[in-house]
Amino acid sequence: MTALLSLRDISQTYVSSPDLAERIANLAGANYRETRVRAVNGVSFDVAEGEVVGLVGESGCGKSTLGRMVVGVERPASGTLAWRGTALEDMTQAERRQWELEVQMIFQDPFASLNPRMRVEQIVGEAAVIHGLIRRSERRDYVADLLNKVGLGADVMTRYPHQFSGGQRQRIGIARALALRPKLIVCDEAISALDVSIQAQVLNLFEDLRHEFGFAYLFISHDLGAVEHIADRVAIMYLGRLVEIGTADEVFENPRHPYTRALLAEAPRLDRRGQKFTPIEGEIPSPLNPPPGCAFHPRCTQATDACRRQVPTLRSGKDGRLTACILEHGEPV
Amino acid sequence: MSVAVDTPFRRFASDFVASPLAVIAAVGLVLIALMALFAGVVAPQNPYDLAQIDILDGSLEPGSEGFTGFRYWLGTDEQGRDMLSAMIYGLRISLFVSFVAVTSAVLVGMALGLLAAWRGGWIEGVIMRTVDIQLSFPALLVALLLLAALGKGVDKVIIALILVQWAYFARTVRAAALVEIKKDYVMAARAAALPEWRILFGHVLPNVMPPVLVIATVQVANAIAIEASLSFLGVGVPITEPSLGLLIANGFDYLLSGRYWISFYPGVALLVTLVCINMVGDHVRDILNPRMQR
Amino acid sequence: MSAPVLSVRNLRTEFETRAGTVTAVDGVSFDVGAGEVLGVVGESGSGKTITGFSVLGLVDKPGRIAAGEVILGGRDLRKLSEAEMHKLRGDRIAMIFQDPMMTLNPVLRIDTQMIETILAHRDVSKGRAREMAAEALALVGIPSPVERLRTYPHEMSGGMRQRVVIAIALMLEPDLIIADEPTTALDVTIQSQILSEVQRLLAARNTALIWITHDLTVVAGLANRVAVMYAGRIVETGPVDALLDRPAHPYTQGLIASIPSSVPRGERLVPIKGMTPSLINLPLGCAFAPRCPRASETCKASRPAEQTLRDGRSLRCFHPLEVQA
Amino acid sequence: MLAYLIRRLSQAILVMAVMATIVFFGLYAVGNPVDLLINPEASLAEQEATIARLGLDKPVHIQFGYFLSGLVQGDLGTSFVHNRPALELILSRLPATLELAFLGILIAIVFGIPLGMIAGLRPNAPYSKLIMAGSVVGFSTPNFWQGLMLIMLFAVFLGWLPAGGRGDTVDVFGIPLSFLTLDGLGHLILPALNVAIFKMALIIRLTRAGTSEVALQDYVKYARARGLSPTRVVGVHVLKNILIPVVTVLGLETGNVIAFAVVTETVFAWPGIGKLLIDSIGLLDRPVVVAYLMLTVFLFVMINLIVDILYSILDPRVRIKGGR
Amino acid sequence: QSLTAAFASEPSSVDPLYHNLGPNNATRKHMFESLVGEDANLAIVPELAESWSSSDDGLTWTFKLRQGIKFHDGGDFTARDFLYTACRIPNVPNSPSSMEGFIGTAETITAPDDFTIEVTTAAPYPLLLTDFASFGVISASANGHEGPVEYVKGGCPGIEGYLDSNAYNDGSATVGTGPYKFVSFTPGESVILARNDDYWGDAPHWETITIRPITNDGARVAALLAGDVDVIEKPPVQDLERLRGDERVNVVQGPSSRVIYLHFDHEGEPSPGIEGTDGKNPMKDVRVRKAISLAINRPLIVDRIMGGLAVPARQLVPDFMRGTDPAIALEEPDLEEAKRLLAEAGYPDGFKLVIGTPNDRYINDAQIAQAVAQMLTRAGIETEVDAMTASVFFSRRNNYEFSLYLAGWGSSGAGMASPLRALVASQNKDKGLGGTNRGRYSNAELDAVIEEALSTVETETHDALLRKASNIVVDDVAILPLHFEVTPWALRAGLTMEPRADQHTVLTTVRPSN
Ligand SMILES: Nc1ncnc2c1ncn2[C@@H]1O[C@H](COP(=O)(O)OP(=O)(O)OP(=O)(O)O)[C@@H](O)[C@H]1O
Ligand SMILES: Nc1ncnc2c1ncn2[C@@H]1O[C@H](COP(=O)(O)OP(=O)(O)OP(=O)(O)O)[C@@H](O)[C@H]1O
Ligand SMILES: [Mg+2]
Ligand SMILES: [Mg+2]
Repeated sequence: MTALLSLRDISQTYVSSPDLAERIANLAGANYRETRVRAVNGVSFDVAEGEVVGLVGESGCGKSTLGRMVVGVERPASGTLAWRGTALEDMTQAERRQWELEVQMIFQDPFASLNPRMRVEQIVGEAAVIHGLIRRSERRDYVADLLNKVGLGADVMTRYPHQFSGGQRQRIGIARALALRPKLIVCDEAISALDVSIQAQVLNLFEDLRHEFGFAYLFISHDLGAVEHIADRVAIMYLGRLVEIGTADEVFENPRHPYTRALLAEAPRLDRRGQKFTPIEGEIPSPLNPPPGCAFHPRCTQATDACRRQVPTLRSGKDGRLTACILEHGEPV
Repeated sequence: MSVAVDTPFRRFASDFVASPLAVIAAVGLVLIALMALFAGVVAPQNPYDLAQIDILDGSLEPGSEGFTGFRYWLGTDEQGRDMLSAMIYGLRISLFVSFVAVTSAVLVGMALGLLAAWRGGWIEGVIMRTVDIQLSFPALLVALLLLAALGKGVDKVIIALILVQWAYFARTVRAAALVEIKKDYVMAARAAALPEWRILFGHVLPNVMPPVLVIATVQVANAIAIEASLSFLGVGVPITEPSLGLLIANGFDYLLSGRYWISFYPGVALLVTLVCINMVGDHVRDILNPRMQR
Repeated sequence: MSAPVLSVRNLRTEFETRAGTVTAVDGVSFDVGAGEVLGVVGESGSGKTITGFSVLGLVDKPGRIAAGEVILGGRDLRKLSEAEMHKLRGDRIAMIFQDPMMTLNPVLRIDTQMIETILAHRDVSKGRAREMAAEALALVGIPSPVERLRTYPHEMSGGMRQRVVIAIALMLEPDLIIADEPTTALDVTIQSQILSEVQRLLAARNTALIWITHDLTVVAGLANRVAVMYAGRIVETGPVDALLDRPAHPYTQGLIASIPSSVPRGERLVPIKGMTPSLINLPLGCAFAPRCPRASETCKASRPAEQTLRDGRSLRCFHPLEVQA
Repeated sequence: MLAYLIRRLSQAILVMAVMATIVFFGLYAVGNPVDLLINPEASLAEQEATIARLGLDKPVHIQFGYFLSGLVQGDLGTSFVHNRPALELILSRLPATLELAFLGILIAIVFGIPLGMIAGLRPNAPYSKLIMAGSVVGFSTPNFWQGLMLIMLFAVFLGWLPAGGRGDTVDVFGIPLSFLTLDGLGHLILPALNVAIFKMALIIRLTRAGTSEVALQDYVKYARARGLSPTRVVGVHVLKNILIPVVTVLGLETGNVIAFAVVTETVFAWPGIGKLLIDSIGLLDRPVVVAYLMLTVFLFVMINLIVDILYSILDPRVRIKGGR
Repeated sequence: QSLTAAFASEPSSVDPLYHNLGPNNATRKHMFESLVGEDANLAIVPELAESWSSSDDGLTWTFKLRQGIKFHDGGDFTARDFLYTACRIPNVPNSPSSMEGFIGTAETITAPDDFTIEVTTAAPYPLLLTDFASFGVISASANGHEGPVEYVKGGCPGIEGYLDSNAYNDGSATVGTGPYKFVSFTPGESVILARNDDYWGDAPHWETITIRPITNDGARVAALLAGDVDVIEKPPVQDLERLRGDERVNVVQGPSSRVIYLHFDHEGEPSPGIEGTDGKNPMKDVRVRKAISLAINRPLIVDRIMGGLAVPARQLVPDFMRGTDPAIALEEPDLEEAKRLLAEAGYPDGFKLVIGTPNDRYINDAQIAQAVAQMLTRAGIETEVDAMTASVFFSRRNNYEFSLYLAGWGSSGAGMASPLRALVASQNKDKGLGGTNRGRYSNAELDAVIEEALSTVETETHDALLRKASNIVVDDVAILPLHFEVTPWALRAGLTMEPRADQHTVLTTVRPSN
């Protein structure tokens, strides 16, 4: 079976080049340079139908950028993104449309992700009508049905977003995604802004929907607990690159990459009392000028000279585990 | 966070009525607008129909009776024109000029501002540079030069005001739209592959309207004031269609003469109108600013 | 345990709003001893922050502290004049705010903000104050503190800023620090960095700490005692192990059950049903009753009084879960 | 910074070019200055001679060509009316206007900011409402009306201050300034006040809005939580932050100050460039109008430059880079 | 003592020959004198010339100069200076409105001796004295010319270049013979003059005089009331009533030679702005013009619009000037007759008309036009007012864009001849006639009378011809005089001054009133 979504060597670079005035200034000896942010750098992985892939990483490491490319609001600068085996470039109009509709997104901020000037019915039903999934006259019932699925009564249809609590809003966002009958839902920090008890409700809802419709999720989060709970496979990102990917059991029980290990060691857990916190020193470097070699080496306690020189690639080790660490694989040849 | 069942409009309305002063101003404004709109019906005479006025009734004091038995409640000017009627018609012209100018400026500015925010690139560059240029130039001066070049006339004043004001709106709309466009609901709309025009006009536009409306109210007041100043400098509306501003400017010649009413009442009318507009605008701004809500 | 550094008794803070009176803090009592870390947990809007502000006497206009005592070192802070409170704030009690991006004044340099704090409370020279500031920065692990002093907040990362704020809090060696969700906006790795600094510094100084958060897992790792707040009231307090391992209040239990890591993978979480109530015109009885699986008619009719359990816990509930004493 | 300067300057040149062209042809379209300049009793032959003397008989594009070639050599033309180089004429009037504008702004700032802060810190107090009501009136009434009222009150009825004109001046580096003499200052006060009232109303409103917003910011509460005195909190933490919007708007408004000086100068017979402009427009003295414009654009750009620099000093988060 | 006066408009220069403009000429009169002067009623009086005579053929004029007059720089005034003045007049660099016309008729000007001047003209020219009264005499030495001067029409030999007005504005060449010496000129701000203690005539009263331009009417009055200035010109007529009642103020007023008139489009067909006549130009019909004249109630305009500060007019110059016919009486307004005449001319239902007027040039100009429009509308001619700023108005008028326009004419001492040749004589560039006849009126009979009058030096005959011409104008309703402005001045109480018919504010006449 071909994967639903497959990413091969996807990169995204944001370039801001100097404008005319700055170029003239350069002639006069100033130094305005092009800035390049490599937000995502050669990322490859697949998402199979019905699979939940968790994507974990620090702030600014490129998770959202990756998510935006997957849903198609941004084009990758290089690499191939294939949907149901067809690469983006080769898609026909219809296939492209299908991809656009079949991948939907749920956002972090439940306040900003709903148009404050639209009623729930329109928020949820608008796109389905426009794309001809339903007729305008069917919208009411269609939306009512969706709202029921996400655990809201149909009576909320005429309200505006501000009349809901955060958890309810997130459900509306989910209903909106469901309305296009997606196959893959990208959840970009979809539960981070919610209270614990509400988080649990929403997580449960994700699970339920997955069982009911067979969705696949790309579940972006920095909450390791939630990822561990919901994901089948987990991908760890660091400064634009994947550093480790594997099944949830593998990664959480037996992390290979030093970064993953540090993450897990430091995550507070309910069962760790009087924990002695010993942090990874330093902070994630700026993607504007990433360090040479392995991006993690400045914070890595085990870093060697090789780490400072060579960029490790994501490779599978003897036991088939995929990591990007020179310590794990030895220097590449 | 209350989950009361009400609409944004109802909330707005209830917030609005909480300030009695603003309500008074709003009511005053509505009355003024109605008076201006139905000037032909409300005003005792048509001061610009030369057949209706008589120079024999010139410069009468408020409350005096003309030789045809007509009573001039606010007196007459030297042409024998009923000041009350002149004021109402002047109000009409002032409001008409400012309203048409601001509405057009809003439309132009909004379209260009949205375009700039959405498209970016060189389109944004061109539009925003033009806005900068426009804004770095004082409104009054632009209007003054324009009118010197175009000559007098209500239509020309309107053109001058549009030219002077569109940039404010373009800038505001672009700034607001840039914020809105970054919000996730726009991303959601794009993820749902909605057509661009629909995102722009259905989603972004309604959300940039509130600041635009607030500025618009202030700009209406501003337009009235600019127009008055232009008339004072002698390049505003023609004397045959005097706005309130022109009435005041003309009447200033009479201030020291004891015939205060020729300038005084239009002045009061202008002041009341502008204060009402500004008060309503201020209050709306306060309500719409979530940070001002406690 | 020695005499508490801070003792709060029956604190009530209200906000007058157009919709009605919001009782954000409703009869809250707790103690914190020297060297003790009290974790205050609760959902959003449960009154954690306002409790902190009430202790500092920083409740602003539509709000007021309606009743209660805040006793610090034997003095009731509510009886002090505003001038006396100025002296106290930042000196005896320090507060760390939630959002490291918003806490420091963006247009003033770090040194300005640190030195003004010192000069407000200590009669020292400017030069000496600068030295003290640099020492404080070094203490929280900021490299090259003397240079860092000259930077503006925006030139620092979030974690760095939060450490500056912690340095300011520690600088004058207060008796009590109130930390209001200081790591919520930060990443796991930065969070653990900060938590480790805090742990290190507290151990050395014996300062009392109130750690406000909604994250039970952090409390588990850091606190000695926990207070669980719901709708402006403390529903359960107790030593951290007892409270987390054997929650007595159904709400505490609900919170714990909601945490994903508390349930084996693949099993459904057990969320608390319903939503946080509006604080306007709360029902007469237990505020949690509408969401509580164990609620009875009594719960709706009257408010449960505080009862003390044997293992150092106190509780407000008519139908507590079985607790092995 | 360099790129910023280049951007600003090229913008200025563009505006100057566009404005000069529009105004040149615009004034040409309005009419022939000779109709106004020449004595009506002059015969038709004399009228033609004058037209030829002033070079107005040539087709307009040729006149424009002359203008451009003069421009390249730094010559903005000679006033039809005054027979003086237009630029020189304007520069001789500029100090008066700048003096007026700056004193006006100064008054506006000195009174506006404290009043605005008072109103912002205690928005519901009666005196705050009074301040705001005053600012609405100051904001709403046309400038010329305010000027006339000032004259009526202070000059005519009270007789405290002169009604117009510029008093004694003292030359400082060859620039006549009037605020250095008592008489000069007396003459300056009313016009400056006239310029100031509107700005003051604006600043009050801005400051109030800024204050009530800044006062709610975390960092203000945090400053209080550190035990700083209220004077320090308000005088440093709040003030510095509200100055940012105030400076921004003032930057945008500097141009307007000079423009409103047109009105003020008319009302108070203040011998500044505004009066010169009005008179020149009335007489279609094209070289002066065009030169005035080019100079004011240049002036605005300079002032805005200063404001931008000020802004970046006040707000360290802003770096002079974009200038957009 | 010093005196401060506020002018309504500013001189563009203190160069007496640079710009033939009201404020310039008024300012000039303080510092520079003419060969002959004009008294307050514009009658010719001796000034630099003690006496003069003309030859019997009317072609030669001889002036005897007053002796012992000194320029401000101490130099003696002689005939040479007059010749130099005549030389410079056509050669003032960049002059926007030169004085050339005032010496244009002189063929030769010679100085037989230092105190005699002889002028010859090609044809007899009665207005020479008026022309010579219109410009001030400058000092040849102060202009950098030493030695004798020879006047040759079209270019004086031996004089290379002429100073431009800037040399006067900075004071270096501003050297006259008048009662006041130049001190400083700050454009937009002031002209300051100091008493000439060596003045040949009556010693002036004020030690220094400051002239300030205050263009805004209200501000000017306020400045007077506030005590900033001692004299203001052109106080707005609206305020006069109050000013008269104010004990701090003394108002003086005097008739002026300025007539406010309406001019018809005598040529355009169709004429702009006229509707309802099937393209005909009703203004060409004398009955229509007569009807318009009858419809306008001049006394009412004077009373209501001008606040009494005007004299209703039917002729083009006021009675106290040359060439008026006292027999021409003011006509009674008669609406019925006006309507009848209109009907007779074929417009029983009237027509639509636009009247053009400036709104910032003459006292209450736009208001007068509105009153006229009101009156015409009552007579059945539905009239609209198109008011505009002077710059636009004059351009449009000179393009013949109005079928009826309002304007004003300030006559020189020439009296009736002045408006006749400018306003109603057929346009004729070569003869210098009809320069301001923008109604394009053309009447051969009238032209003949005017030309004859203009070549008759003998006073009686000259005046008789003018009277005849005036009658033709009135009978044909060629142009419609409305009223003569009365010029008011307001002074600080305790001061008085002599009002002048040319409306010039000459401050030497200001004196304490007792
Ligand atoms: N449009 C853009 N232009 C320039 N740089 C960008 C843009 N979008 C993102 N970046 C940069 O790319 C990097 C990755 O950003 P991204 O938002 O994907 O991170 P993230 O992992 O989602 O972080 P967070 O957890 O904070 O949401 C960041 O350094 C960001 O500053
Ligand atoms: N100025 C105010 N006016 C009215 N109500 C207020 C005001 N400030 C706070 N409240 C109310 O007081 C209650 C407690 O607020 P508080 O900020 O203490 O909550 P919290 O527990 O800190 O929540 P969070 O986790 O979201 O920070 C909330 O319900 C809030 O709505
Ligand atoms: Mg993100
Ligand atoms: Mg909080």
